[in-house]
Amino acid sequence: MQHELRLSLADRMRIMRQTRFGAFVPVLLALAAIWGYFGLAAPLLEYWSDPDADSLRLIFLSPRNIYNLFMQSAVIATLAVGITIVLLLGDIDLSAAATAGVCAALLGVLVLAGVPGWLACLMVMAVGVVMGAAQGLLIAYVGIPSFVVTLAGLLGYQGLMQKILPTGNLNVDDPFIRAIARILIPDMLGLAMAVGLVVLVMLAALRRQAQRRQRGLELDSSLALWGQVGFFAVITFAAVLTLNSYRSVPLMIVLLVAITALLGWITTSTPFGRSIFAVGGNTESARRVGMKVNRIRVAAFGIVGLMAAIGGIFGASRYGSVSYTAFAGGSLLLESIGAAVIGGTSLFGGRGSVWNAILGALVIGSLGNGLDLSGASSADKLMFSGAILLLAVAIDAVSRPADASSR
Amino acid sequence: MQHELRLSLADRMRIMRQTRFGAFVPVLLALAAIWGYFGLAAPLLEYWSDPDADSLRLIFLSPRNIYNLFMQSAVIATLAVGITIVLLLGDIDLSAAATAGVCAALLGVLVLAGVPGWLACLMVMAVGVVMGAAQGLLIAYVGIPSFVVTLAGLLGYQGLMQKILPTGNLNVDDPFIRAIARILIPDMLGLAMAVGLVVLVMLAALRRQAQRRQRGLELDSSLALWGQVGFFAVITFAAVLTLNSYRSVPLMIVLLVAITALLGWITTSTPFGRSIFAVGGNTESARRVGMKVNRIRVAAFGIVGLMAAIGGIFGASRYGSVSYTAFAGGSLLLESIGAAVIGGTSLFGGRGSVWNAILGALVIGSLGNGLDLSGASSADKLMFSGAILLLAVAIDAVSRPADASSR
Amino acid sequence: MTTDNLTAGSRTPPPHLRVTGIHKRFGGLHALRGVDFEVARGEVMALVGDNGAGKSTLMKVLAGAYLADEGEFWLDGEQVLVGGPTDAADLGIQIVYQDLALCENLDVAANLSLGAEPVKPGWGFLPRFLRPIDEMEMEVKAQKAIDRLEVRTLKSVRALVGGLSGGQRQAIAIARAVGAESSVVMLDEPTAALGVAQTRQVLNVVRRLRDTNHAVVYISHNMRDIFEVADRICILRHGANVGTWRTAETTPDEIVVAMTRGLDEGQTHAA
Amino acid sequence: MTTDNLTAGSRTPPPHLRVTGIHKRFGGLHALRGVDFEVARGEVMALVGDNGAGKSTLMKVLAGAYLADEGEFWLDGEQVLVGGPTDAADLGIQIVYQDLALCENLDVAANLSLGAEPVKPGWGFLPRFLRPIDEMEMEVKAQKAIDRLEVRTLKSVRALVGGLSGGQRQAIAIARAVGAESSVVMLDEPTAALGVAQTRQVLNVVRRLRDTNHAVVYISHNMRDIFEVADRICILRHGANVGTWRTAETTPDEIVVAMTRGLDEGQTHAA
Amino acid sequence: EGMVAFLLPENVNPRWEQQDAAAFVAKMKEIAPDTKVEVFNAGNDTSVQQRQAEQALTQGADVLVVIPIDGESSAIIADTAAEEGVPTIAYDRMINSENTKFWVQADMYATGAAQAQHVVDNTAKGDTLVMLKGSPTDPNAAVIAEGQMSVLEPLFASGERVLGYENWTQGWDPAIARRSMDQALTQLNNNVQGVVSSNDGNAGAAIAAMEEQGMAGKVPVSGLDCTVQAQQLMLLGKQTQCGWRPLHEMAAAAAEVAVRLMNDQDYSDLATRTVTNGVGAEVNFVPVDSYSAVGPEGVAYVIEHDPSITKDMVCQGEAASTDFCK
Ligand SMILES: Nc1ncnc2c1ncn2[C@@H]1O[C@H](COP(=O)(O)OP(=O)(O)OP(=O)(O)O)[C@@H](O)[C@H]1O
Ligand SMILES: Nc1ncnc2c1ncn2[C@@H]1O[C@H](COP(=O)(O)OP(=O)(O)OP(=O)(O)O)[C@@H](O)[C@H]1O
Ligand SMILES: O[C@@H]1[C@@H](O)[C@H](O)OC[C@H]1O
Ligand SMILES: [Mg+2]
Ligand SMILES: [Mg+2]
Repeated sequence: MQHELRLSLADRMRIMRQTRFGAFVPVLLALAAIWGYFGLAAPLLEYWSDPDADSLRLIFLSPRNIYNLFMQSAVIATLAVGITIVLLLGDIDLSAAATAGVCAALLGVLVLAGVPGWLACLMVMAVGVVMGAAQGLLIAYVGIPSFVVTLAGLLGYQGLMQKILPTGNLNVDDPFIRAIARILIPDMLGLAMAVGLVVLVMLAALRRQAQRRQRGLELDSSLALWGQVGFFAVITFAAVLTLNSYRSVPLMIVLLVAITALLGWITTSTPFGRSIFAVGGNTESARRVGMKVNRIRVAAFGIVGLMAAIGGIFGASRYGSVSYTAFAGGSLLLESIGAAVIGGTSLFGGRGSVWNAILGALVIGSLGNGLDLSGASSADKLMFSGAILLLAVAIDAVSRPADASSR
Repeated sequence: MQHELRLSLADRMRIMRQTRFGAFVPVLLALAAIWGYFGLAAPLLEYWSDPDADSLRLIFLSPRNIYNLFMQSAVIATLAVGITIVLLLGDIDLSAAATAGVCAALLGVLVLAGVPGWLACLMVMAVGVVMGAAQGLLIAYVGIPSFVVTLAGLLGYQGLMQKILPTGNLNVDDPFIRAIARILIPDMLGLAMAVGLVVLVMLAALRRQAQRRQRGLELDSSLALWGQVGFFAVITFAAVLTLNSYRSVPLMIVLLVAITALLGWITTSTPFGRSIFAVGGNTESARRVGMKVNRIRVAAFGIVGLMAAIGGIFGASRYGSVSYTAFAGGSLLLESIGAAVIGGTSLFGGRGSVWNAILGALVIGSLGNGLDLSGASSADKLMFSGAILLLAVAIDAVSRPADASSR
Repeated sequence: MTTDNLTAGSRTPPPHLRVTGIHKRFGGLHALRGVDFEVARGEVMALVGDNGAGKSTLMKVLAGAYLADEGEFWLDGEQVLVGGPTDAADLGIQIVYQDLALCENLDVAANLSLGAEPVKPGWGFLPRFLRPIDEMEMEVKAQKAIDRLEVRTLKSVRALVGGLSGGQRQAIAIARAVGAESSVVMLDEPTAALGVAQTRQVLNVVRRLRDTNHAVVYISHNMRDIFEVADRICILRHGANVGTWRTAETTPDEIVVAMTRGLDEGQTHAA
Repeated sequence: MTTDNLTAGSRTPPPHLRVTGIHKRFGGLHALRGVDFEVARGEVMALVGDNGAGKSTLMKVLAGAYLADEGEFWLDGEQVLVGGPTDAADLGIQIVYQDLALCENLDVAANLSLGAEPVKPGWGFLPRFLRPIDEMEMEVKAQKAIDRLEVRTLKSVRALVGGLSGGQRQAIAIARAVGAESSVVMLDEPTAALGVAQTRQVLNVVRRLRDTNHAVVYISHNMRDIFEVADRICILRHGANVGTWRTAETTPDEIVVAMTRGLDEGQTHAA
Repeated sequence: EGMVAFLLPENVNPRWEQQDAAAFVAKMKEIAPDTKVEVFNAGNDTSVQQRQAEQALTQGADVLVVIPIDGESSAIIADTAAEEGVPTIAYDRMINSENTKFWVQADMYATGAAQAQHVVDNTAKGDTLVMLKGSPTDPNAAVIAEGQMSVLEPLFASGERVLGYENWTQGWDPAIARRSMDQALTQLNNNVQGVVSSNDGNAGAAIAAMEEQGMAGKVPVSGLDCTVQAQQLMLLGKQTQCGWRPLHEMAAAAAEVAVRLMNDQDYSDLATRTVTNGVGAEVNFVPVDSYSAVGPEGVAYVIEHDPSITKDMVCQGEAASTDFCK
């Protein structure tokens, strides 16, 4: 202790982490580590160790694979965004994947019965909200812990999905639904949207800064301000250009980003969102200042239900089918909660962000994607994914200056 | 509010709940509800609705089925007891089931290679401790959230299990290992043990009361005291007599109860156990009074690892084989965490008990057992289990006088 | 319990908020045993009592944070129901809790507006809870409130409350309660963690509230502060009333004795 | 900062615990900027300062709860390392934290023995942390400690701390710190939530500690209490020393002025 | 040059990794040594299998050989591959897509019938049977069950045999089968004279349950795949039958077709028949034989005909002390 150690660096890290952007750092580091490994380290290693290899093949970072990765992670991300909302409250939802399954199955059955695709989508979104909110009611008003209610929900909805799909699976070839995953935004339109977005964000930042100055409020350091805008611009353009250079930006990704932006705005910038953080931070305080804690909880579970339904629609569209194992019975549940938590959202409530859930989903998605590009056996793949995940998240933990406990 | 409502009853409930015994109430209520449903309500319904039924068959409550139920729930219970320890800290362990799988697989391979059964058991128990503690080290010293570490552990250990068992399953016919599930305690010995235990508990209670009187300490109301002893006696004799009337008490159940008793004693009556509760209640306070929070965390994860190994041994013994799905790949993970939480242990730490985990495991075990006795389709079974679980836990929540929020 | 006594006497202004026969039990513990309490507009009523006497419990009942097991509420002579914090807030009751009730994961400005965030104009088509929060308005308000309490060490209203000192937190809790629209303001040991200058500011705020015709309840263990601001002093002991005194007609010593030993004849005293 | 000044002068007893040049930063916030502090055995050193001055942070550094970014520790003239709460406890440093640091899920007796549970004799073959706790011994100790502080409303030492009143909790935190073996006892605003009688008891305890040759650090905003028990008064302002005064040679007004405005010439004052 | 991807459905049944994939890789090495073969295992998750197919295509696979988890959700794999001009072979389980080029499988209906017949032959009039069926999402499981019922239905109807208990086994998970068997025994009070189990995993679970009741070895139990574990149980007399297919022939057929497809060669000489799949597409089909192995003779037959299984592998543990192994 009594030394001048790790001062400037640690401090700079700390200050950086306190900006909005700072919350992205850990999961971005993890993602960078994983992409670095699969994109560069692994191919280089293979190239060096295998004398037969004629050329270095950087498949992982190829636009085509990035496109695949985005599409493969989309369902997880959709669910993770929803789950983040209840995690912020300090609750958990084990039933989101099963809800998605029920909604997808219902969607399949509806379009098979001749209901137009768009109507079927709206209907299952309503069903998703009801399924989520029903659990929220039990949690909020009856007072059963969310873990237990949603565990029961998981069982019940798994059964419901099997009931709707007695054979466990169903092809979905409704053109409207398939279009969600298939339609591509024309290259130029995609770019124009990106430019528009970046300009908008820039203007908003400038206007904000001007207003703050005018009202005599503390100003953000211009480094932080422009750093954030620049970061946003880089990410946006990199994503659009990469996707364009394979095919184009898929509609599904645009939808996912738009929905997340909306939820991100609601959680950080509205009284409702503020109340979610307040309840997660200190339920009793929130109650005492007159927040309707129960209603907020029900609404949050309604939102997870909605996001699960959207995840179900996305899944049905992408898989071209609905199957029990892809939703209710598989690994989607743990992966989507894992994505939210890897994104940095606390299981104890009050801390996290929906954007991070998307990054967390990319972390999880990259593991499977990257390992499936390697020729390892399934046992090795599992072991690797554990190890890589651990290393990736440890990088942040180790780089963080150790101090008073945190969990 | 301003009324004389629910006074005496609510108060009496509250006071009862404040005794040690009180913590059992919710999960006992849930268990009673489920047993009542499967044992009486369901058969009666069937009897009345089916004119062909010649006699009322109370299969669920038959000694034989209770015996099955105990054996079926034993592995879940073993894991749940371990998981309770980390939940008390406010951590979670997603890898316990996979750890059990690795240990079971290793056990199978070791005995096949000629290692004597008892030695193989000791070896895998050591391995389990190491596997758990390794995760604990990362959580405590590197500071990665337990959810993420154990998610990575889950993946890694799943892979490891596949590595050890390339064929996915293996027969275990070592007589020592099979004996754990097969040996029965002779009826008379079982009864004698029960009598001994009850007398011991009674004497301990009397002695304690006498000492407290002598030192001028506040006395437990004799109603509470004798209530607890009586309750213990009833449970013990009911269990032993039921098991005896089918076969006898199986060694595995005795082992499980003994291990749980040991862990129960450690968590409630030693400085180490106290520190687990303190860390779970307020980590920072625990750290400030000089508790070695990191070491405690590592030890707790070591204990889960040990319990997982024991669960693996029990499983191998009972199934007579080791298979990937019975452990790492199946529903054991959620069921064992669910058992701990249904038992009333808080995911937020600081509140819970290992005994309740056993009751929670019985709740979970009863669902599958009871529904498999019915002829329902698997979809119906899943939906029923969700509904029954919910109803069973809701009974307590509804009967509890509503007051300041709790989660 | 002589309810009539309490309101009798021409010297006493008519009570604005009055409760009678409040009982509150926690499991086996009977924390309030039929307490009567009242406060008038334009007066500061001090509530004193030993540790564990039931002061905070009574305040929480008045603020709707606890539901009383028995008892009645009157506001300006009319019986009202208080079923939760929102009901109390609607009746114009604001409170500084002894445990502050702040959200450590939110910043100072957010805590100050908690539950009453200002929203930007022009989004009327949305329900209020989905309109954009006017963050700048919030910060301006917060800065003003903090300045008024002279907490000069608090550099930014965007600091998380989790990292604040004990006094800084208390100042925020006070600023939140006194900043809101209200007719009754209750302060539960508001200056316990405050410095000398800040304490003086809080006493000024209390006086200002009285002068603007608020009903103020002030809980403290500090006799000097109480005798400086209070008009009447109500003593609780073991969850029951000991009595109420006019400050002008008693002395700190008398109060301390009544607080710790009760009245000799076991009769309540009313002012 | 003139470290030499602080220890100079023959009137000052040799310091038992002394720290120099303590710096502590929280992110961008520089909470302690090279603070020097000392306390001798058999004296009560008051630590005062405005809200957010850095008093609690300094105490936490002394108790090992925070690691200083820079600075040195001396105990009886020998340099020591304090790397955590255990190190401080081993050096005989005990503390009552301003935020109390109690475990709400445990009962009063458990909190009082937290981290130092008495174990039953005769289990020597087990490591200490696995021997059975002597619950009765614990309760007896707790009852005595509570009685000494005159918290008469606390009915049972088996009540969970989560349900206690503010003053009852504070009493438990104090009882825990003064009950342990120690040479230095630091109390961070120990009487903030306490009633009149309990405050008097705490001041008695502080005097008793001084008389038994402990080094006592006492933080408070209450000038009366400070002038009643302190031998010297150390003032912090904005995370830096203003100076140290002998109580006998100063007045509350002088201290309050120095606390809020600092010294005019920017020079530290040493007693 | 070139690459072929072999996509397995799960790791519950040891045959996929141990026998099918191993034989396929070996055969490919023999007939197309330059071709890279990548093996994936989806762990019973259809979305994972889709991802694995995509990753194989990204790596430049020229042919996909897929054992789907179910017939429907695998359609998109064949369709996506076809969009890239890559043909898909359905292995063991049918893919219900127009783009399925080829299917190889034995007659599972007959296999199911043989299982049932074995149990019927070893039970008497009025005996009670338990049916442990396969995964409800596996098209084979339904066909097997139909085959079983073709034998059993008339007997159940006439009362010659009694259906005491039946259950499906999600994902072919033996843990689920175990609980089914426990409950069957409880409900029937051990009055069980035969177990018609759809594969070896279920058979093993049923035997473990019956061991606890001291019934193992006294009741005929059918199975499928003849895994090493099952053959050991057969030597011990606890399992009595297993349906065996020449998995190496299936793998070889798939490998040969894959190589032809990769080189755009005609393969009509290899696939002599066609079948119609669930979406009405005509799929070239190679049926392989099947054999109903009974008792130690059955084990001997399998060891002789299955190149991936040796006597040493079977004669381990308890089984080592049986007459067959001595
Ligand atoms: N939530 C609760 N659960 C159980 N007991 C409680 C609870 N809240 C308060 N009590 C008990 O009720 C009694 C009154 O507590 P209260 O907090 O009202 O005291 P107080 O007068 O505010 O004391 P202080 O001056 O110490 O703040 C105390 O004995 C306390 O232990
Ligand atoms: N954990 C922390 N994170 C960030 N800032 C902190 C933290 N702890 C203290 N601070 C800041 O350090 C400064 C000193 O705080 P400290 O608690 O030491 O003040 P204090 O002198 O004890 O004040 P009070 O009289 O109000 O208790 C304050 O500005 C506070 O906001
Ligand atoms: O061989 C069997 C296979 O045909 C079926 O599809 O899945 C289960 C296996 O046992
Ligand atoms: Mg109080
Ligand atoms: Mg302080």
